[in-house]
Parts: sequence; C-alpha cells; structure tokens
Amino acid sequence: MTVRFGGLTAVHDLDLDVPDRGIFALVGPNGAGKTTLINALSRVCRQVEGSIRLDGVDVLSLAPHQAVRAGIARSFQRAELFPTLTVLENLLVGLHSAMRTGLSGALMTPAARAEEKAARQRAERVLRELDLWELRGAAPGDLPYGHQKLLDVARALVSAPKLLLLDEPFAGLTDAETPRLLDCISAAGKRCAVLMIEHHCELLEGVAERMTVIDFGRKVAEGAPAAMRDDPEVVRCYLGTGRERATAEAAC
Amino acid sequence: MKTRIFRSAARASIGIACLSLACSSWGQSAAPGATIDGDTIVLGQTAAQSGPQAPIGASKWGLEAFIGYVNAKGGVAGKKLRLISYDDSYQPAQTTALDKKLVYEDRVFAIVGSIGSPTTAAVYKTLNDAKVPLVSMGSGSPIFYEPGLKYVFPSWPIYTTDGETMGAFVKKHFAGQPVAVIYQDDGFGKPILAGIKKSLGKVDVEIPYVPSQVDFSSAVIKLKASGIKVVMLATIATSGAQILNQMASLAYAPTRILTSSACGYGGIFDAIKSLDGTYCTAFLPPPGSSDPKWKEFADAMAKYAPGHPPDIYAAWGWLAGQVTYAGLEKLKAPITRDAFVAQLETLRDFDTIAGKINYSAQRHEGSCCQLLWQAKGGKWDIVPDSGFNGSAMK
Amino acid sequence: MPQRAALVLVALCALLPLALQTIGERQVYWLFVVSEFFVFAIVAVSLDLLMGRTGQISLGHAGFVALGAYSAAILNQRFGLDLLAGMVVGGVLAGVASLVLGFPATRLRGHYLGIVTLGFGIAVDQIALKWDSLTGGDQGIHLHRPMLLGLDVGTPVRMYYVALIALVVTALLVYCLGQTRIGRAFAAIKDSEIAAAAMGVPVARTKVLAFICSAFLAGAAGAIYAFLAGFVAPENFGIESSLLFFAMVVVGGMGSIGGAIGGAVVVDAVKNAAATVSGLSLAILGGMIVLVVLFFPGGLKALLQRRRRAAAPVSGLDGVARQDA
Amino acid sequence: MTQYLLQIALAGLAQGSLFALTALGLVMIYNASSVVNFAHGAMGMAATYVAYVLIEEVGVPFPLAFAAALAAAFVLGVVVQTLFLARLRNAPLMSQVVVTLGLFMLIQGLVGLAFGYNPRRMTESISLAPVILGGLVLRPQDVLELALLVVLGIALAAFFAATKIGLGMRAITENRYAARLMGIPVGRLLAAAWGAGVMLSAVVAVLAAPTTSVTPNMMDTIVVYGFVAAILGGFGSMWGALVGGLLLGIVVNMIDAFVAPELAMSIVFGLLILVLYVKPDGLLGRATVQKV
Repeated sequence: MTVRFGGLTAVHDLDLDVPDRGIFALVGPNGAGKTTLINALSRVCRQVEGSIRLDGVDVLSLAPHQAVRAGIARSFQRAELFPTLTVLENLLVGLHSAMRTGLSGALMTPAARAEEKAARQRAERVLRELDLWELRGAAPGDLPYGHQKLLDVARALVSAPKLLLLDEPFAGLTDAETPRLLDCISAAGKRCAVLMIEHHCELLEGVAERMTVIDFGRKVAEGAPAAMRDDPEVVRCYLGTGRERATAEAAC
Repeated sequence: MKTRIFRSAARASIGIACLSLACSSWGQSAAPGATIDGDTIVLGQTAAQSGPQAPIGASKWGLEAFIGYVNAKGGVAGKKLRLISYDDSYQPAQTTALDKKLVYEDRVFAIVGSIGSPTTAAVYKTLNDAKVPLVSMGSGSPIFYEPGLKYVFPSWPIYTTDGETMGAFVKKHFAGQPVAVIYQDDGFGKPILAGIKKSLGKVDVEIPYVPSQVDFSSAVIKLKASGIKVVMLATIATSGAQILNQMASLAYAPTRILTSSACGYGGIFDAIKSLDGTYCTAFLPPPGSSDPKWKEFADAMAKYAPGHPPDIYAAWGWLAGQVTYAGLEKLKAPITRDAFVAQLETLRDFDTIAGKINYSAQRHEGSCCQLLWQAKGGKWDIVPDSGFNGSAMK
Repeated sequence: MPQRAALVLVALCALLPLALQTIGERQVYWLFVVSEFFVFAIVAVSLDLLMGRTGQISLGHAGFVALGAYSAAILNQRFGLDLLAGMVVGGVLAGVASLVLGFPATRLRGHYLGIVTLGFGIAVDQIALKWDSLTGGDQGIHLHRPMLLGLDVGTPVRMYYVALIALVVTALLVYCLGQTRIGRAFAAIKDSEIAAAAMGVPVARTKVLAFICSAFLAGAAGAIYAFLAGFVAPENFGIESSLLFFAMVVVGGMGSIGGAIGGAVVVDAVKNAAATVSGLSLAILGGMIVLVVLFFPGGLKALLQRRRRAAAPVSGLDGVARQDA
Repeated sequence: MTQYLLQIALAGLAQGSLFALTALGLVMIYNASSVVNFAHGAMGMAATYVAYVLIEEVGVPFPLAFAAALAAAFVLGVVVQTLFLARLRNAPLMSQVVVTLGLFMLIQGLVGLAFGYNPRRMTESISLAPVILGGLVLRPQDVLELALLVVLGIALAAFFAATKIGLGMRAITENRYAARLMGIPVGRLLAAAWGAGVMLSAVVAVLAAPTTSVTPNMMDTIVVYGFVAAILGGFGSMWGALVGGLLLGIVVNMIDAFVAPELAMSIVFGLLILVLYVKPDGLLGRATVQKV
C-alpha cells in the first residue's frame, strides 16, 4: 500500500497483515505515517495505491461511509465527538449503518420505534460496560477529556466492528482513566481485531500481541512488544537525532 | 415520552378542530366602515416609502397636500378628510396585509391613490368583493379597467393609450423609419407594446428586459447594428436612464421616446446626460409649467406638504385626491360607500390635473388623453399637436 | 419543562380567536396577521432543519415557498384542487427542485449551496414573471375559496386554525425527526463531516436529504400562504424574504424549533415596526445577526434558557479554523 | 454580423472584467480566511458612496476621490476582519459566513438610511468621447475596465509569487497553524487580505457606478455574477476567477443579445448547475484535499 500527497509519499509500500482477533500496535515517530495509515484503512484518505482487503472485501472500492458496514470502525486522535448531541446520541450515530429507519422515523411508526428501542439498549449496554451510563444525557463538551476519549472509543465499538482502528486512544488520559480504557480495549481484542496507534511501549507490552514499527512510511520492524524494545532500528527511530518532521499527518 | 407528546398533540388537534367548527360563522359579515358616522372621512393608502421603488412614495405627500387644501376650505360633504398611509415597499404580500389593516382595523372609507401595478393587482379583487372602493390607483394596467369591477376606479390613461400615443406620433413624423421597442416584460411594459403595435402596425425589433438588469450594452449594440432610427422605451425610471446613458456612451443617437412613468421624477436631467431632444409621453402638465392646474397643486404642496417637491409622483396623489373629492362632493348624510360609487359613476369629462376623466356604470375609463413632452435645455416642453385621445366613451 | 410550555402556548394560540371575538370585525386583520406569522414560522422551522441542524446555508428559501405557492395556486385555479393537494404537490415540487440543486452543490464545499440557492431564488422570480401563460406574470393568480377535504376553510378563523395546525404538525415532525437515526445523522454532519462519515453516515446523500426535507416543508408552507393571501405574485418571494427567513433562524438560535419560532416573532415584529423608514429594518436585522453570532451564539433560545455548555471540543473541518486559536 | 458579434464580445469582456475583479477579491478573501464574503458587494458599494460624496458634494477631483474610496474600502475590510471575524476564529466556519450575511444587510440598510434609495449619478471616471475603430465603438470606460483588470491581475500574481507578504498569504492558505509556527503574522496578513479584497470590490463598484447609478443595491447583480465566476474558476484559483469572470461576461452579453435578457440570471445559474454536475471543481479548479 502506498499513499502519496503531491510529491510527498506518506506511506510507502507498506505491507500489513492483521488476523481477525487480537490487539496490534502501530508505533513510530511523529510523521511516520501512522494516522495516514488509519485514514487509508477507514477510507477518509482516498489517494491510496495498492490493495486493502478485509475478509475478502476490497476496502478500496468502498466510499468512506461504507467502511463501517464492511466492519471497519475507528476513533480519532482528538476525539471527534458530536458536540450538539448527547453522549447516548453520539453512540447511536455509531449505529447508523446498523439501523434502517429512514424519514418514516419522524412519524413514529411501530417498526421505527422498535428499532430505535433496540439500538438504545445496545448503546446503553456499551455505556454501562464503560461506566459511562450515568453520563448518557450529558453533552460531550462537558466531559473531562479522558471521558471524551473513552466515548470516542465506545462510539467505534458500538457497531461491533471486525476491525477497530484506534488513533492514540491513551493520549491525554490521566493515570486513573488509563486502566479503564485498557480493560475495554483488551475486551474488544477478544471479539475483533484492534489496530492501535500508541507511543507508550510499556502500555503495549501487557495487551498487544504484535507491534509494527514504521518510519517515513516504511515498515522498520515487526514482532512482539517485548522483543521490539531492544531492536536497534526501533531505538534509533525514537532516540535518533532530531530530524525535521514531515507534516503528512496534518495534511491528510 | 414521545408517545405522550403525540397523545397530547392529538388531543389538542381534536380540540382545535371542534373549536374551528364552532367558530365557523365568524368573519363573514361585510367589511366595516361602510357608513360614515363621525365627522371625519378616513382614507387609506399604500405606497412604497422604502426599498428600490421608494421614490414613487412621494404620491403620499400629494394626497396629504390635497387633503390639507380641502380641509382648509371646510372639508367635503360636511366632513373633514384624514389619510392613513402605509409603506408596502412595493411588495404585494405587504399590500395584502396592510389593506386588511386599513379596511378592518383602521376602518377606512376607501383605498385611495395606492401605488403600483403588482401591489394593486394583489388586492383589487378582494377589495371589490368586499365592496370597498379602490380609487385612482397608480397604475394603468388593463386588468383594472375590466368591466364588472364595480368598486375599482382607475384614473390614469390605460397603458395601451400610452403606447398608442407614441405610435401615432411616430407614424405622423417618422413614417417608414425602422423602429424598436425596449419594454419591461410584465403587465406594465407589455400593454404599452401592444398599444404601439396597435397604432403603428409593426415594430422591427422588440427587446424585453427585467427591472434587475443593469447593463444594457448588448441591447443598445443590437439596436445600433440593426440600423434602428426610432427607439421607444416602455421602461421604469431607472432602466430608462441606464439605457439612454448607454446609448450616449456608444455614440448612438436615434429618436428616443420614453413612457410617462420613466420621466416624471425631478432628478432626470441630472441622471441622463443626453436627455435633450428625448420625447416622453405624459398625462400631467410638465413640472414647473404655468398651467393653472399645476400651479394650484404646486402652491398647495408648498403650503400643506412643505419640504416635499411638487413632482410628478406627488401629482399622482393630488389626482387621487381630486377624484375622491368629486365622488364625495355632492353626497348627503348618511355617507355610504355605495352612494360614493354611484356618484363617481356620474362623472363625465370631469376635469382633473390629468385631463378629463369619464366614469359610467358600464365603464370606469379614467383619463382619456395623452400627449408628448420633449426635453429642451433642462426642462420639458409640450410638443404641439401630439395629443392622443384613447377614450371609447365619446 | 419545555414540552409543557409548548403545549400551553399551543393551547393559548388555539383560544386566541375566541378572545379576538371581542374586538368584532377588527379580528379579520389580526387573525390574518397571526396566521401569516404561523406560515412564516413553518418556513423558519424548515430552514432551521437545514441550517441549524445540518449546518447548510440556504439563501433562496423564498424560492421554495414560491414554488409551493404557485403550484397550489395553479392547481386550484385550473383544476379546483384543494388546500391539502396543493400542499402535497407544492411540497413535492419544491423537494424535486432541491434535489436537482442540492445534488451537485452539497457534494462540494459548504458555501456552494448558499450561492446556488441564492441563484435559485432569483431564477424562480424571473421564471414566474416570464412564464405568464402559467403564472399570470406580474399580475399573479387569484385563488378560489380554500377547501380542505370537502370542508370550506375560507373564513379567517378557519384559515387561522389551518395555519396553526400546520405549524404544530411541522414542529412535531421536525422534533421527532431529531430523535431518530436520520435526525442524528443531520446533527453529526453539522458537527463533524469526517467523523460522521467514519460512523457510516453517507455525508453527501444525507445533506441532500436534509435539503429535500427542508424544501418540502417550505413548499407546503407556500401552498398555505397562497390560500391565506388568496393571491400569488412573483414579488412576494424575492431575495428580501429569503433574508428574512435567514434572519429568523439566526436570531432565534440555530438548531432549535422554539428558537426558530421565537426568531420569527422577533423578525416579524422588527420588520413591521421599522417598515416606514427606508433601510431601517434591514439595518436592524443585519445588526442583530452580527450581534447574535458574536455575542450570543445560541440566539434567543440560549438567552431564555441560560443553559451553559462548555466550549465544544475541536472537531471536523472547523478544527482547521480552530487550530490557530 | 462579425462586427456586431465583436461589439457584443467587447461589451462582454468589459462587463466580464468587472465580474472577474469581483471574483478575484472574493477568492483572495476566501483563500486567506476560508470565508465566503457575502458582504463583498455591499462593502464596495459603501466605499463608492465615499467617492460619490467627495465628488458630487465636496467637489474633489475624480482620481483623489477614487483613492479615498479605495482607502475607505481597505479600512472597512481590515475592520471587519479584526473586529468581527478574528473573534470568531474558534467558532464554526458557518458562523463566520453568517456574520458576512448580517454585515451585508447591515451595510446596505445603513447606506439606505443615510442616502435613501433614489438612484444618484456619479461622474464618469473618464469623460472622453467614444473612439470608433473600423466600425467598432471603443468606449473609454470599457477600455479602462479591461486595462485595470490586466494591470491588477498581473500585479496580484507578481505579488503572490514574489513578495514576502504574498508568500506568507500563500502559506496561510496551505496551513494556517503551520504558518503561525513559522513566525508568519497570521492576524495581520488576514486583515491585509480582507482589506485588499474589499478594495477590489470598491474598484468594481466605482467603475460600474456610471452604468448602474449609485444606489444601495448597485452591486447586487454584479456580486452574484462574481460568485458564479469564482465557482467557475474553482473558488480558490486567482487565474480561474479571472478567466471565469471574462467568460461569464461574454456569456451574459450573448444571452442578452441572442437569447432572453429577461432570463439572463436564470440561464446562467442553470448553466452553473450543469457545470457543477459535469466538473464539480469548476471549469478551472483543482480537486481539494480534506483535512482531518
């Protein structure tokens, strides 16, 4: 897979294979192309060469909104929540593809009400699991940042995806909030594949089965988190001299 | 929760439905104010005082001047006159609402001197059905002259007369020359075009336009390229000025004839640099003329509407006042709308600032006649022997 | 509880004609004014569905009202169709027009819809004026006495109830839509197009859907207006009216039905109070819009509720503008 | 016939240069601040009233009054950006667009209050007689409009290509956040872009004044065509705006001459919708990249 912006190649000839269960981490310095990779997988980023397949479905042929139905859900680096909706409603948007009701919903037909009720129960179950149930009527903007990140992950989880893409879920979380999210992600890893961008190697060691290190859009190393720690290439990436950082991340 | 709202809403709508049935007998009686019982006759008017058409709103002051003049002389039929004038911004939707206010809330006796074809078109049928007199509207649109409109009394010459006046003049003095008409593509421009065709037989080039158009280069280039020698303009004031200015800038000087509505305003000699030699149809004396009827109006304006110039728009209001006065003049108590209408229908060759006006039970014709002005040295002169009588009531 | 307040308001409106009976025939005017206001409020609510809920600007909503009004008037004049048929046909035609306009315009950058609708409003005017064999040109169309399902609704009181019920039904529909999958998708698009797409919302198609719903309601309101005024003319629905509807939504506080209706009250009042001085109402409304956006982003609604919410998180395309804070 | 066509095309180019300059100003402002300035025409109109008062009521010669109008326009643009839009930099983009619409109504209403709606005539910028060249009438006014377009077009292109301020503005267009980090005074440059954009609108309004007359609504039609020209050019490209404006001028004049002048704007918008169906990024625009 290759992603180019004009003259800049953000992801270069990258091969990545993710099994259908488990947690996989993507690491690399700023500008390495991690978010671009997630954007490419979730179809936000359209300039992709090569091929992406999920359970035999050609992901590149999908429009951005079709990714969810194909089983790909994602969170955002800065928790792109919907501020004018409540916490519960944010989750219900995550179920958009799973529901069918059209405009007839405004007429409150029995079918529409039954579907709405089922969707609410499903969303509330996820909120309970994450201990967010009490906040279901709150505005996301009123929540502490850690809760917003948690909600962002919950919104992706609620659609029961096959592949869950998490963009730095732990960034900005307090020490108290981290374990809660960690539990939640571990649980998700038992049901589906989780591809997660993360910087904190210590965090990953407990949960991630495998981790891929990329830099300048290329794969640098791959393996179990513990092994990666001592890999010279990885160390060079993180501790290497202060190079100029590409702004590919901002551009996608 | 939603179900509850629905249930409440359903209950509410059933209640409303019952109420509406219960109340169904209301509001069906005749319009109020049909009989004058006080010592004042209240007249209503709508005229644009704001928006792009605001200049025509000056007719309000002509009407106020007339009322001041009449009241100073002791009023009419033993009563004083009073005017309530609203600004409709030349928008028919506003006219609809404001006329309801004038008739039902303010209880005016008649709607007098309201300005504008589209605005009056919005209300004339409703007023006629409610038996409220609509007198001397500022429009010559043929729809107001249809027979059967018992309560509608137009006072301008019908727009086709305007076109016929132009056509007759061209036929007499410029026979055989190629002619063109630029006309506003609506109920104002099209009857004028029809009148021109009626008296001239044929027109070589016809160019429609809409009021929002500001660049007439292409139209003028087209006329010039077609070798047109006489151009007649059935336009409103702003468009007429723009077209004449474009002609000058393209070094094109055909014989130019404007319709009366396009040349009545005071600033026209400033707005059009090449006005000299241009003709214009008219049914009123030129501003500043020594005609005694104009002087009477101008003096009253100075006295009863100080600060407002005696221009053509104000004269429209004065005309409306004159017609209304003629309908009230000989009435005795009780003064009713039907008596007023009956009195108006007796007027034959009634002399106003706009010439002679004829009404009968069969036909509400308004002013019969028009003539031409020509611009000379910053003022309008009457062109001798240019009069046209469109009256069918001879 | 806002729902209870709304019910009380509706009940008061339903009783108003009884109270107005005390002023005799003068009620004809007041009933007309309030009915006309109800129709404007429907348009404001419909525009709020588009602007407040979905974040799309329309500067030509009067064009949809005109389309509905003309459809109803022509069908009534030629075929004697009744109010309900006029509303349905008018709404559907407005919806079709919005589909044609919205399909290319909403796929693109947000402001394209504003510009394209501006042109649409002007074009409807021009075509209505030009096509006089159908529309009567500038002389407009006079309608027959309004009938609704065989019932004569031609009296001021009955038209008042027709307009009131239409407003209540519109408000209920828009409110309920907000609680459903589609309504949430509208809000999601307004908040962050990218996140909405990632949640499976087809952004372009949903925007067009919002536009169609909004145009449908505006067209239906136009049909009611045609019967209420008994007359339709091109000048009724110019750019000035579109700006008035726009002002109603902004002043009321975008994204709320009550706000839109309240905005309609304020704008209608300003328009009538300042009508006699050239330019005054335009200046006041423009000034109000600027002040509301700068100092009271929630509009009337927020001023009344005084409910405060913390600043929304950085999101979507707005994030680009927010970055330099 | 050819001569006739040429004369129409010439009128179209002259009118088109007004559309092009309007579109250029709109695009300049849009590129810098991502805001479509719906008050563009009204601001140019207000500046024209400054020139009008100076010429007709004070008696200042035309060039001086023109300069004063341009200065007023620049100040107006800067004030609007710094006083209104800068406050909204954290609000949704829609709020900023709504403010420009509010300003449109406010400015037009205030000018209407101050001067009324009667059309006023302003002396031509140049009062030379038209020149007749091989049967073609060359209006000095048209020649001036085209010349100004060429001069301003080249000057702006050179400005954006070569000067430090121009480079800074281009950087803001690309990425405002990064531009700020690079030490570019974003606020000042935004204000300058607004000032310069509104100045272009004032140039158009003063040039158009002899044709349209000076009224509060004088720019309404022109600015709508300016929007169309900008969209045709892809709303973002300066060259696109220039070419789109000239093209539109010719199209409008051809419609006026050969089709139906009373439907000109409807036809233009119909064509615009068709163009958007076929080429969503305008005739000359490039595809845009969304940012996350």
